[in-house]
Amino acid sequence: MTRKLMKGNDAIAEAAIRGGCRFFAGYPITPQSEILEYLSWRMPEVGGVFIQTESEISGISMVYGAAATGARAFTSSSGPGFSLMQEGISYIASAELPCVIVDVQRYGSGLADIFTGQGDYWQAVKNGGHGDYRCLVYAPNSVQETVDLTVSAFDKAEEYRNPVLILTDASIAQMMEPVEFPALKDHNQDALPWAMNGKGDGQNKRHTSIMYYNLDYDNYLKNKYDKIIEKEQQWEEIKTEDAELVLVAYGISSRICAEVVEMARKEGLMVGLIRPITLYPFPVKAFEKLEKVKYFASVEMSCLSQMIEDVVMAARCRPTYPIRGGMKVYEAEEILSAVKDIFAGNAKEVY
Amino acid sequence: MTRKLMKGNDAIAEAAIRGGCRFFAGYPITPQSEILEYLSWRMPEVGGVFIQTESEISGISMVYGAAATGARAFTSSSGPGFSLMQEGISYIASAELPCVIVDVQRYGSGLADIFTGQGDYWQAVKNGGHGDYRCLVYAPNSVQETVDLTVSAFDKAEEYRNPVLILTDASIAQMMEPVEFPALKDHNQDALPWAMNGKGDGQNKRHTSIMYYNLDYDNYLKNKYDKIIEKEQQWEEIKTEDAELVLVAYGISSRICAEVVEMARKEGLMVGLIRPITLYPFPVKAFEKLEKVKYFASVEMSCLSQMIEDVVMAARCRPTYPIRGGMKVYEAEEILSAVKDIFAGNAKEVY
Amino acid sequence: MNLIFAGFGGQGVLTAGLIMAKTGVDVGKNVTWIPSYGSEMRGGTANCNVKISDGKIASPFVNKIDILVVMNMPSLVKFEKNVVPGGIIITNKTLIDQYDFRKDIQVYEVAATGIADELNNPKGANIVMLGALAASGALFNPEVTWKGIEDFFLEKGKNNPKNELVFRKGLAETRKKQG
Amino acid sequence: MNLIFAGFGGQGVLTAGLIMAKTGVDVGKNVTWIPSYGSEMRGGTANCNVKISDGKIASPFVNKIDILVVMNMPSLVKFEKNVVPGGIIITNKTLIDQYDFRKDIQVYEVAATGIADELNNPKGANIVMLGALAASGALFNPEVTWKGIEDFFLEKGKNNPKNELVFRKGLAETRKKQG
Amino acid sequence: MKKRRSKILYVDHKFCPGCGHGIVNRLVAEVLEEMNEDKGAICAVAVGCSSLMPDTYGVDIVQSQHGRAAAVAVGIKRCRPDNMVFSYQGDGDALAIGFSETMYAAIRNENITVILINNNNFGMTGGQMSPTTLENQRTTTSPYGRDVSLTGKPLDVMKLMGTLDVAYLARGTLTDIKEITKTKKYIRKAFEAQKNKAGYSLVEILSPCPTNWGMTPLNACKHINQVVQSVYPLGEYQGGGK
Amino acid sequence: MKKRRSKILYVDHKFCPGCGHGIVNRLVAEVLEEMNEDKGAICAVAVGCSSLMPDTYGVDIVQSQHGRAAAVAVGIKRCRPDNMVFSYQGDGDALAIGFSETMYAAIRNENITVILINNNNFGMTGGQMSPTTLENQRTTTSPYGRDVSLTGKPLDVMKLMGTLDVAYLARGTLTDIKEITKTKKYIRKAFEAQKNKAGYSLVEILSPCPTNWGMTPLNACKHINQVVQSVYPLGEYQGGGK
Amino acid sequence: MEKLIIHRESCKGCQYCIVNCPKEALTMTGPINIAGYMTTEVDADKCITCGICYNVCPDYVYEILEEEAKA
Amino acid sequence: MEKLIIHRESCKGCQYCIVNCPKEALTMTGPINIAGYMTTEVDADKCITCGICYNVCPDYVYEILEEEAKA
Ligand SMILES: Cc1ncc(C[n+]2csc(CCOP(=O)(O)OP(=O)(O)O)c2C)c(N)n1
Ligand SMILES: Cc1ncc(C[n+]2csc(CCOP(=O)(O)OP(=O)(O)O)c2C)c(N)n1
Ligand code: SF4
Ligand code: SF4
Ligand code: SF4
Ligand code: SF4
Ligand code: SF4
Ligand code: SF4
Ligand SMILES: [Mg+2]
Ligand SMILES: [Mg+2]
Repeated sequence: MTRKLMKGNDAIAEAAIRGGCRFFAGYPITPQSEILEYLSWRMPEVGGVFIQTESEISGISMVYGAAATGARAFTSSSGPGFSLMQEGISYIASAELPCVIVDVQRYGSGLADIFTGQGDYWQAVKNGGHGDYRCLVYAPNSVQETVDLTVSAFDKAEEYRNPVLILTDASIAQMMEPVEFPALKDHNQDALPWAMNGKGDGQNKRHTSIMYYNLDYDNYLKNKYDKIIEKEQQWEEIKTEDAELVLVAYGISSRICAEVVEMARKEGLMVGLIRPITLYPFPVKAFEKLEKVKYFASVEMSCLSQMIEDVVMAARCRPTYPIRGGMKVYEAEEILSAVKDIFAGNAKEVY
Repeated sequence: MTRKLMKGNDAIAEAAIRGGCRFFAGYPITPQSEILEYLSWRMPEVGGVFIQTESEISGISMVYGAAATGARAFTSSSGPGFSLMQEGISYIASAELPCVIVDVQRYGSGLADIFTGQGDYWQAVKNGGHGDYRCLVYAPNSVQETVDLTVSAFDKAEEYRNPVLILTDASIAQMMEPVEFPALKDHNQDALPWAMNGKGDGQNKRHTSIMYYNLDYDNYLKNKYDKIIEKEQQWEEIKTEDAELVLVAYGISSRICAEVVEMARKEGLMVGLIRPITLYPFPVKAFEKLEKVKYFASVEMSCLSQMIEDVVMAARCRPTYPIRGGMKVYEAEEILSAVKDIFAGNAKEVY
Repeated sequence: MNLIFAGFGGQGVLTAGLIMAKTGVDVGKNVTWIPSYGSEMRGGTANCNVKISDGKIASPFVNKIDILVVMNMPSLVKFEKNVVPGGIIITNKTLIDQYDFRKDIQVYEVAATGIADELNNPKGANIVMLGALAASGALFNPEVTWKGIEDFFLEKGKNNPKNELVFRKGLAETRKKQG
Repeated sequence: MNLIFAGFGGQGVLTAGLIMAKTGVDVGKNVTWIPSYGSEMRGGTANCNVKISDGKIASPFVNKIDILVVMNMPSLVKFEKNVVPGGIIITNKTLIDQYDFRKDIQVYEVAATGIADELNNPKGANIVMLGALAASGALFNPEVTWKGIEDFFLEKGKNNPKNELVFRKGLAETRKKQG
Repeated sequence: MKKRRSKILYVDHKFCPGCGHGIVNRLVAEVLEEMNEDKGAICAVAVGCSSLMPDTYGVDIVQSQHGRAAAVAVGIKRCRPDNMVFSYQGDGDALAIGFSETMYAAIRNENITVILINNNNFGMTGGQMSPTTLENQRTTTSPYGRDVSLTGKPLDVMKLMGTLDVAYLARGTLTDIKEITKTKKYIRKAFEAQKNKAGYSLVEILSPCPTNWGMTPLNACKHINQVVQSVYPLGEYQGGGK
Repeated sequence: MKKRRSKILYVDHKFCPGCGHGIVNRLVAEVLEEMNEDKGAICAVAVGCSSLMPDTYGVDIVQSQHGRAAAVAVGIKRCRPDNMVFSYQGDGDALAIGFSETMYAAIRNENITVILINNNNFGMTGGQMSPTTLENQRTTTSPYGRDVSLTGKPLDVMKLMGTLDVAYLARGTLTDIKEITKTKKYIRKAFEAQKNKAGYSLVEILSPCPTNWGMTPLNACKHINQVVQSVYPLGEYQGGGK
Repeated sequence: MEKLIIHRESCKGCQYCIVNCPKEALTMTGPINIAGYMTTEVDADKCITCGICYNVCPDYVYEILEEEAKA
Repeated sequence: MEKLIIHRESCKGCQYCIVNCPKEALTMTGPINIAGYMTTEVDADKCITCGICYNVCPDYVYEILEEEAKA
């Protein structure tokens, strides 16, 4: 198979097609518009449906409808548009329907700016919508992983009948790397027992909050997500075996941190890296064997730090330091110097 | 002053008026529609503006515009509508404008049901909108406190130039208790230096994400919220001095827990209660002096538990047990029996 | 004092509870009133929980009922078991005729719907019930109770002289039975 | 090998970087390409970071530049300081005339804009730069470089014979100067 | 004329006495059965009193978010082009919060059918003002009567959509057997438009809401005939043909 | 005729060469100054190329969420009834995501002025299809030309709003001095309607977007004259008077 | 044989059938049902099984068993 | 005295002024500005200070110092 140099966004779009997705409805927003632009010609090519909707709300609503028919349905946005979808996501989750949603994070709140950021962590991981639900959240850190996780996202969404989010960032989405794609997969909506196609000669089907029909709703939901927590944690670890300080970072930050680990090791500092690949469920298992680690640091492109709370809990309240990025991509040297401050006991802030 | 028997929702509406609010724009949804119904006659009476908007999005947008002029602006909703406002809240926060937003929680995700619930905790406390911002979040547990916190919300919103949320629930909002109101307050928008009224003979004003103009944005924001964390924590504590197990609960749950504490004490169980009044900032200070407490339990009407993570961190990872409510309001006896399980070492789940 | 007022949707049980709660406030008590609030907006049964106390009230929800004011059969079936031993039930005899009440509670039966219809005040059945409640002496005496009712409707601008009629009748009928 | 391609918006620096990245893939290297992405969508300067390596590439961002391909003055000023000692700069002499370069780096100057205009291929200035880059021998040899360019445009269906002209000219002019 | 309850109406509904929803439920069910489309029908139901339907209405049914039923229906139809797909919505749902989704399905002339129950208020939430509330009508949020100088004039969706290229538009009511019969014909034509792949069809139905109008069912019908119809004239507005 | 740059235009803007936004910025500035309303003016600016304005346009200005500028303007106006309040929006902002907010400000006949720059695409995000994109027009999301059978016909806001009771509606363009002069007159009339508390006014301006149309500025103007105008006819649509 | 069945348990007493019956065959004189509503009664002699009551009833109370009698 | 000032640093070379000038007084012959755009030049003899160039320029390049010359 030949490797093709491709942008993260284009790779997401192609991977969705390969993963059997034949329905996209969404609205342009930088830095994810290439997903729409790509699918605007690619979907018709494979006989799928591409709709540029009048808004993100309409997009997530169409995805809801499409998902009800068993189609592998897909939409994407960035922060502001992702916010507008939260009600819809809550509905889809409550109706136990599968779908895949990409949030290409940009920096800041409100209008925000289009450069890379990681400030939508809570919105994705602590459900930005109302009520009790969770979404499986993938955080790729390369274009190839973006492809692999996108394909997996459609499978997992269907397996758990739950929305799956891909929380990426402007850097991973705009950068190009060589990638390989799996073969084109066809998807048979009619093989799914819950997929709507009219009642035919049987009982009619209903898609609404399962709360209305599931008498043991509370426990059912708890068990469902406990299973996901048990089975779906994914992470990468770099030099954690003998580390005294473990950095925790995902997405673009994790690539810079990988560089930091190398630099630190060269200077004799025992630094390692845990890179969550799933943000929900957070890979707490990765932390279980790290009994001897003294310090943790959460490295996020967020000025207020969000993931750090999950790190603190996973680290069972050992000292955990925020290393914040913000208006620009931080350089490895900056992080290294923050690391040295921690070793030297000079880091001011700790959880 | 005479005490008036009043519904939580009506009390919120009247308290807003007393607190100087003269602008409401919002959309009906059970169990908060009484707020609109009350203000539909009360606002005109005091010369204020009441707009029933075509949607929650329009409502929060009008609030944004009104806030820009220095008006004390207000909207309210319940879960699904609150989800739709997240983008707008993120904008208002990023532009550093004050406003007050009430979320009367109902139970469940998606369409949800109209009985009481506490599943919007994360959405309120871990910002359901995109990007880095926080909202001061009040959680009243009586109609009188609803009044007091509503009035305070308008003051604090203006003080910090930040949205303030009142996270209440269907029970506190639908129940009646006697209340007293403070005197009617007038509010002078023109006294606020940032309030828009046309540029006049000076420099024009801009309200947009402060990121664009604040060169030290990241630190500025960090400091702003650190100050709120330092100054604004509020809580109530009941019999915590000698407690071995401390329940943590807010809103309607906290009232039931207060009963549980009494029942437990009668049986000789050393149980106490911390009731967060502010959910953001979470009252970690309340936990600082509780060095001797062995167990904590987070009591929430949420089947997946949300606040518990804040409790775990505040308790520095001491054993913390979820006590979940769900499709119905739990009875004091049920909680008491869960408490006994914890003491007996029979509680299955622990953080 | 923990009360539940229960009945069909249109029978005015929420109002009856509210009037007693207001009366409680008027006499300087702490009070909570909370409606039952389910997913079905229309039809079905309705009820409210009322607590009236000298001390601070923790939970507004009533689990152990001191006084149950009940206007239809389904509600009686639902709530009777939660009445404390020695507690009180006021029932609407028009709709709850033959019923085998628990022996450890005190029951006051009044033909509320019938009396209200008779006196041409069909919406006043709940007031008849309050007459019976007053007669029982379990909460407020008749004067206080009536003043509460009167004030409630005056405040609403809905003064209906027939209310006193049905109240007095409820009171009298119940007293008569007590003998 | 860490490269930055920088210049004005319309000068094709993103494409030049992309072609080299693609060529890197073709010869079996690991590659990353990432555009600079700021808040100003229009006008201003543009650049991309390219890494080409045999090993795994961690961060796609280039801090220490091995090769800087720069087509206007502001970009040169911005990036020169980040070039490693012994590193290479390819500049567009048409727009960057007198400049006092650092002494510890190797500079190849080519009048890219001028040559492209001259040869009636005004959009080809970036290809001239790639000719100069090939001449420097710092990345790919001329054959590989040209094949990369040719394949890139063939794939896009935008085959322009003038591209070879400007490429060869850029190559030749640069070699000439090296003497 | 033998008549028995459609199988789609498999459980008693929970609408109030005299509510028009019950009649429209039946009309749609009968049209689907008569067209032999009941087995393939899929409904995107709104939030409003219509959200009582998933418990009682026997076709495949998706509970949409408030206001988004038309967009949900579009998502369904695009994936199931051969099934009859319709949304069933109230005036608040379709014309207040869902205005954009409603209009855009029409703008794109999506091949779906919209059944719009216009009862001039938000029924489900207790009778608040809706975009179609009449001038001076009292509701729980217009306690002194709707002041159109502040809240806008009653919204006429026929007028607005009449400017678009859609397949079929009609407005009916339910106030007596004659009107019910006409309304059923409109609904039939709307579904036929969809079957013929002619594009978007919408039937608006002026529907009594005795509960929130504070009227008996019979008076509610009188009110429609005497007042509501003059603001919202009945008839076919597009695609009526002969 | 002495002419010098309005003080409102206090810094050079960042629009592309030949972009109509620059001209409209000036027209609005001049109208406000000529009416002596510049000191009290407040603008709710959209997300789109217009969001470059807060850096360069010297009136009080609020950066609205994408699509919500009209609602933001309403919030402002209701609290500052004596100030001139306007929204400044692109076609995508006002007619795609913001369709509902745009229409509802008109439905309520809110006393604001809407300046709508229609360049037939989403300019800011790189030239995607918008609701006003012409049939067969190529954009980055309609690479083979807009297929109206799937995406709907180009949206004509004059037609839609023409069915409502609003104070003033007009459509102008910028393709030469004559049209610019007319457009300025429309803008003036719109603000005058607001000043007279007559209610809602909207001026739509067909505006060249050379960058995303892939044309020189002069060709972009020709394209408007030869093609765009035939789909979106110019003139006053409501409240024109004599 | 019966020509019309009244499923009284579904009736909500709205009286639409009463006013629409062309033969005045219906009256509000049936027993009160479990939901507490007054219900209807048919005068079978007057009824022509025209089906109008079926068609106007919001609660699907009527079932018509015969073809319409020709007038 | 000058009658028209060209603020060339703001010009983006769109040529609207060129085609709209009624007197063909403008040409695209000014120096290239710092942003890299071609700019315009006025033939003061032809110019009647009608202000049209001012009115069509999207970038506020022109300043007119005199009243329009009567034709
Ligand atoms: C996002 C959101 N906002 C508000 C509501 C509350 N709500 C439920 S139904 C409804 C209005 C129903 O009115 P209409 O659509 O006219 O239907 P009807 O009940 O009158 O048939 C409202 C406002 C909601 N469920 N979700
Ligand atoms: C909620 C949300 N969705 C999408 C975007 C991305 N976005 C920014 S501007 C824009 C469209 C701009 O088009 P238009 O309104 O026509 O203005 P123009 O740039 O063409 O002047 C879009 C889709 C956003 N900022 N926010
Ligand atoms: S509230 Fe109105 S619309 Fe809703 S069920 Fe009752 S009568 Fe029908
Ligand atoms: S993209 Fe188009 S609308 Fe935006 S500034 Fe450039 S020319 Fe103007
Ligand atoms: S079938 Fe016709 S005649 Fe018989 S009861 Fe019904 S409406 Fe009357
Ligand atoms: S129409 Fe139906 S519900 Fe109404 S009274 Fe007649 S039988 Fe009963
Ligand atoms: S003022 Fe008039 S005549 Fe003079 S250059 Fe400008 S357009 Fe031409
Ligand atoms: S119109 Fe203005 S920007 Fe365009 S060429 Fe003339 S002076 Fe330059
Ligand atoms: Mg309605
Ligand atoms: Mg546009």
